[in-house]
Amino acid sequence: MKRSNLLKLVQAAMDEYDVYGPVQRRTTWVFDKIDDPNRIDMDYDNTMMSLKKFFIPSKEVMMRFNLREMSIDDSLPDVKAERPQLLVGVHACDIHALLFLDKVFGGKYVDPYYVARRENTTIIGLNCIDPCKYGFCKSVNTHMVNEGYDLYLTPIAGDKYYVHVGSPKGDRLLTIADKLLGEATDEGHKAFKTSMKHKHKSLPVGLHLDNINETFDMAWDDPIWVRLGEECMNCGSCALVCPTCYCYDVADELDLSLSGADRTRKWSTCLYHDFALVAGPHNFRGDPSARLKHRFYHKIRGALHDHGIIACTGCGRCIEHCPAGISVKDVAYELQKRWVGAPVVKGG
Amino acid sequence: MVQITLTRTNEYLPDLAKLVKKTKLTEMESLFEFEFLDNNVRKYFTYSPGQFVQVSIFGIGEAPFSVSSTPTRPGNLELGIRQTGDVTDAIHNLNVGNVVGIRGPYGNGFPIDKLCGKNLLFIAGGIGMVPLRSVINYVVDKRDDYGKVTIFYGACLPDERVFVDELENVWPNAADVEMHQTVDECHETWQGNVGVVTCLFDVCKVASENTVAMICGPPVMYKFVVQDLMKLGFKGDDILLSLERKMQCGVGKCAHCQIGHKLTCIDGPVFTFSEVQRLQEAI
Amino acid sequence: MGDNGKPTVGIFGFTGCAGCQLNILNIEDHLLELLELIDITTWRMVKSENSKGPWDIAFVEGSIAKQEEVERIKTIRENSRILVAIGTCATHGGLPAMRNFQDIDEMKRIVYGEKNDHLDVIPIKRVADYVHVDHELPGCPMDKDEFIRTVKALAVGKTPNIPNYAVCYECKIRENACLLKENKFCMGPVTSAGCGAICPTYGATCEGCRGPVAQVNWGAEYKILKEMGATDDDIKRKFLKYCPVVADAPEFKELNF
Amino acid sequence: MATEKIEIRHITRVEGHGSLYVTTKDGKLEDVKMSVDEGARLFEAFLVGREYTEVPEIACRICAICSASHRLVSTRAVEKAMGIEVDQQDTNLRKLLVWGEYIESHILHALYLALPDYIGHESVISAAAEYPDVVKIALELKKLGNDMQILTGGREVHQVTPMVGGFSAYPTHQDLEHMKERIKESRPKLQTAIDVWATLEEIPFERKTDYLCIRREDEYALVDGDIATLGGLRAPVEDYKSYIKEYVPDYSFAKAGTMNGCGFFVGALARLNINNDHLLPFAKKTLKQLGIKLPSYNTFHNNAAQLIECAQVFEMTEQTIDGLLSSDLEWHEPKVVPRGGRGTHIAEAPRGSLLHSYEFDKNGLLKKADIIAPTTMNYVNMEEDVRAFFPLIGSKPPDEIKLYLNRLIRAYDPCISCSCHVTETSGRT
Ligand SMILES: Cc1cc2nc3c(=O)[nH]c(=O)nc-3n(C[C@H](O)[C@H](O)[C@H](O)COP(=O)(O)OP(=O)(O)OC[C@H]3O[C@@H](n4cnc5c(N)ncnc54)[C@H](O)[C@@H]3O)c2cc1C
Ligand code: SF4
Ligand code: SF4
Ligand code: SF4
Repeated sequence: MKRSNLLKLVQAAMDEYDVYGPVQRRTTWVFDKIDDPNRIDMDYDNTMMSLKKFFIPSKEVMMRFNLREMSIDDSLPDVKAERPQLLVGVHACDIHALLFLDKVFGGKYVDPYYVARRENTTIIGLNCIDPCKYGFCKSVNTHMVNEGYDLYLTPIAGDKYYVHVGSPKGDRLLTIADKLLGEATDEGHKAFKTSMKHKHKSLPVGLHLDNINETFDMAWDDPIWVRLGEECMNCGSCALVCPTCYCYDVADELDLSLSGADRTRKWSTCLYHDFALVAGPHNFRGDPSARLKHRFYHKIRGALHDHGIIACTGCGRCIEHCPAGISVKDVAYELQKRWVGAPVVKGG
Repeated sequence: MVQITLTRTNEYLPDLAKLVKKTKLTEMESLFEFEFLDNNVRKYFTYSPGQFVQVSIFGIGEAPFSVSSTPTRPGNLELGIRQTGDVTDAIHNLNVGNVVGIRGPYGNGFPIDKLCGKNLLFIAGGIGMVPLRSVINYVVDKRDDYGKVTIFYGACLPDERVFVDELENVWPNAADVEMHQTVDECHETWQGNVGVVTCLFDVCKVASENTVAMICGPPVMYKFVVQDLMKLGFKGDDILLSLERKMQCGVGKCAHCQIGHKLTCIDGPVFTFSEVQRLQEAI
Repeated sequence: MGDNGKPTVGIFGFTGCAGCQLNILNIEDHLLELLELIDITTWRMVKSENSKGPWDIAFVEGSIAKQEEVERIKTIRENSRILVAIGTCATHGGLPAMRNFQDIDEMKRIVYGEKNDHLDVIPIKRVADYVHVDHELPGCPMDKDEFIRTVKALAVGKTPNIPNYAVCYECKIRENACLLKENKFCMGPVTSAGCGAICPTYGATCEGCRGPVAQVNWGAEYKILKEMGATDDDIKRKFLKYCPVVADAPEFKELNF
Repeated sequence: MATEKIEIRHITRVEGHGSLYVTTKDGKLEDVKMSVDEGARLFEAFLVGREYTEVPEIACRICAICSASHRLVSTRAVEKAMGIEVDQQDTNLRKLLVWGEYIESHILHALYLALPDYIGHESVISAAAEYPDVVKIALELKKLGNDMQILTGGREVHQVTPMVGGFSAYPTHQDLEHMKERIKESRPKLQTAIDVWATLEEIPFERKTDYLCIRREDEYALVDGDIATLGGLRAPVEDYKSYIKEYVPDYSFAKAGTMNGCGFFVGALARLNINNDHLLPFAKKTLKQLGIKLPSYNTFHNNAAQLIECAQVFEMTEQTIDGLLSSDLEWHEPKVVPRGGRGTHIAEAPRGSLLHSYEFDKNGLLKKADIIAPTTMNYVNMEEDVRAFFPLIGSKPPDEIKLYLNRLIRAYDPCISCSCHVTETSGRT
């Protein structure tokens, strides 16, 4: 498919979907609502906020209480009735993040709001054939995707995309695209292989995952946590921009008439003072550096235990947006070096 | 135990329940008895000892509370609640007939079936008795299924003890139950033991053989109790701890109750000491 | 409670710019609803007939900057069930407390000449330095939504939910490009949120008007600003700007300017 | 009859804390003292040593009600000292900001604070029950003014976007168009408020005094111009010291301004008296409807003048937005480099002329500040007015005397928080 045709596809899809895509904002990019396809910047490096905002909004009303009648009005039907959303230009790492969130919000108890939004969303993925500034996807095996997209675009020579179809939703989208997309030619197949070769050569590798759990088991008392504790301000930026951090707070907010109330949830982060604070008061993680450490342990050791994969997709957002310049990649690398020997660094 | 669970489309939506009875336990704690409004819920709502429910006061918030009644006595849900913050204040201000929201039960609870045939040692501190009361009464009701029962209970002051009637009159008189109490501070009306709960190990010799210990109390208590139990020869798997953490969702999503890689609400609140031993920051 | 069953409220101005009181008036959309909820019995800026208390809730704006105000705040405290300090002047002393670092007598002389005995001027302090304060709504000016939420919470006996995490939370959620990355001296990471990160959202650096966040780590922010080329003087000015009282905090003293 | 004292401790429904003490002997006026009881904050003392970029941000905290004006005047004074030019687009945005403040502040004063007296209420709160419609309109108009300040300044009180050299963020074309629509739609509401005012009973009181404001020959000057008086003075703002003198009364925290040894009036009525030749049609019509003959020497007309100015600002806003819609409104970093120097600016805050004058060292740190707020300028005039007004009401019962004196002071729309701490200092001590 020609690049210019993608814009036409987006234009056509706008009748049916709320379309979101990467657009530039000052020194960063954001996934923003698209009313003019020309605003989409498919060459973006990385967005500041990940896609989680489309599935667990930073603040959402879960239900409303009527205090006069003592009744509950669930917001789930409203969520289900939202216009379908189409996300354009989603990098592989972010698709992996969604696959991880699927595990968290599924399981024994399903989070119906998340699932409803997930079902209501169509994703056009975008294969990165050149590395972004802070990412390290290849180190954590998230540079390739087998599932989680509806269409997947690989940029190939001649300002074109090589398109994979990943689901019936993707097929459905193609009916809108109709004449915008041709059957891949031999030349196209060849160009695809060239792009992929280029990709594998250009993406660097800096960690190895095989021993990451042992490393973290051993590193609990490592002096690095004291050092990071001094640098980290517990501002939470890392967790907020992280595509797999999902902690939230729940609170009831009364109407001014005091006759009704919303139960809302909003993002929180385990870095905040009150996160593990209970009535009493007793704080289970009262020490700021303990909270920073917890974030690392939960994401790496904990997620591996619970879901078999680490909760880091190598997107590099927390590295880019940490005001103190703390890098999860460097921390993991340093610990590996100290506890199990230096990982072999391959590639570009 | 077979549980018929109610199917819900939205796990977060509470069921309505009304307060039917309120009994003062101490200055700070009361026992609240709730009855679900919906017939179906009333019929199918079951739980096992050690599980908890999430109680909503609409407009104020939601908080987790262990169930204090026992499923062996079908009827209403009893919760023993200490007044310490917004939700608990509001619960204490409820009048009989007022409606709240309740969802659950959540958490693993005590592995009550696996404990059949064992001797049981209960160690509770303060309102840690709330979840243990559920197990104790369960065992008392199914007395033949379990071995010897020993109960250690510690509170700061005599009048800070909860369920005094059961402590003084019911459990000591049940078959093959040994009951010991202590208070932290000496008090003129108190003739019994004085000292923290671990001092009861000197008063009553417990054998670790074929015995499982169940512990619930304030955060500081666990470490010392476990040390003493280990000295007595208890194995990690035979020590069960009911832990408390901050909770918002109760169903493993909000991540507040995370201890290392475990979620208190799903993997717990009851853990064996073996599990906890390998978990940093747990006790 | 007043005769009508509504909580009685007094709104008081001490030394300040009246911005927090004005922000109550600025709640145009909900002012009438708010008046349904509470009974404002004292508010000199808006009313001519003012009660002498008691009040269920007293909202106090401004810092304590003269001896006469010390007595007045004590009287208000004695006559109020709940006392809420509104705005940074009341919660942290505010900008004008910067003058505490200078010699007041000398300053009075320069400003008003030798004949300055009639001037009642004492070091500027926050309300909590003199009386017990139940809740604090910081911000220069106080955030009006936070005020509404507080009134609602207090009306039902709930604890007002005042954030004690960093401004970066709100800044990130609004998806602003980080100003520190543009080499601008933003105080977001060490400042309490609650303002909706309004300054960074409009491209202006956070100046720390809501006061330090819980367990503030100034050392780390110091290092960041230093690396960006700020001098010790720049940083000190910045850290002490809206909340000069923090100069007394041990975390601040550790910085050893 | 012996000596009697009338004390109005705490003039209500004004910003800040002030009191009025009147002494009479045998029913005759002996002495009048206005005292400002606000705690002194000594802004200029701690402004010294601050960076030029943050001076306007700190200075606007002198007063919340006129924060936009303080911000603008302070910024312009800094820019003049640094030799920074600001383009037409940014100048226009600043105008919108200040005009938003005009609408908000005038409505607040005329309808929330002054009107209750005319309709027999102690406050707008108590009036709300009897006149819900008027109060609703007042709320909506005030919100309009606030939203205009938010549009350009980011916040209604203590704006965040204005920077030395420009802005840190710009509104979009859409937002501006939307604002223009709202102004248009709000005209009938303002008209209703004016209609209500036209029915009120006037207080007859006249006293000849001089009036001061800024003036330009091309428009109704509010943000930039020369010093002008009704008496015919024209002078560049830099020369203010030759005309405006200040002294500190020994019973007050504030300084008091005089011109030629007498009090003078600043505020809406002064501007109307001096600049009425630039009124646009809506304001002209309003002036006629309210039946005010210019020049007017009746202080109580100041409230009516505020409503006339609202009408004027409505129309000026529409014109200015039209101008802005053709500029790009792209964000650009203000280009500023510090240098030493002096800068003085005077603009019209809603309640009168406001002056900031600074001197900076070569690193752009403030060396010296002089700030004169409107209420400082009006101070002496207020006391003189009380003297002249008292004989007209002296025979009334004490409560009524107090009420009338309160109303007279209130007519000035005094901003007492501004008036004090606004003093001159030099050098760090
Ligand atoms: C599994 C479990 C069982 C519990 N059983 C009981 C019981 O049987 N009886 C009893 O009195 N208390 C029990 N607690 C503690 C009880 O949940 C807290 O006392 C209660 O949450 C305090 O809420 P609050 O709104 O009154 O306090 P606030 O301090 O106002 O708390 C606000 C919110 O923070 C969270 N929170 C605060 N403290 C705790 C805490 N200790 N644990 C979990 N979340 C907290 C809640 O979400 C609460 O709504 C239990 C806690 C857990 C985790
Ligand atoms: S972004 Fe950096 S400073 Fe902020 S909490 Fe995360 S690691 Fe700490
Ligand atoms: S701009 Fe300031 S508040 Fe926003 S993320 Fe950066 S440091 Fe934090
Ligand atoms: S961003 Fe900072 S300076 Fe601005 S309002 Fe918020 S706390 Fe105050």
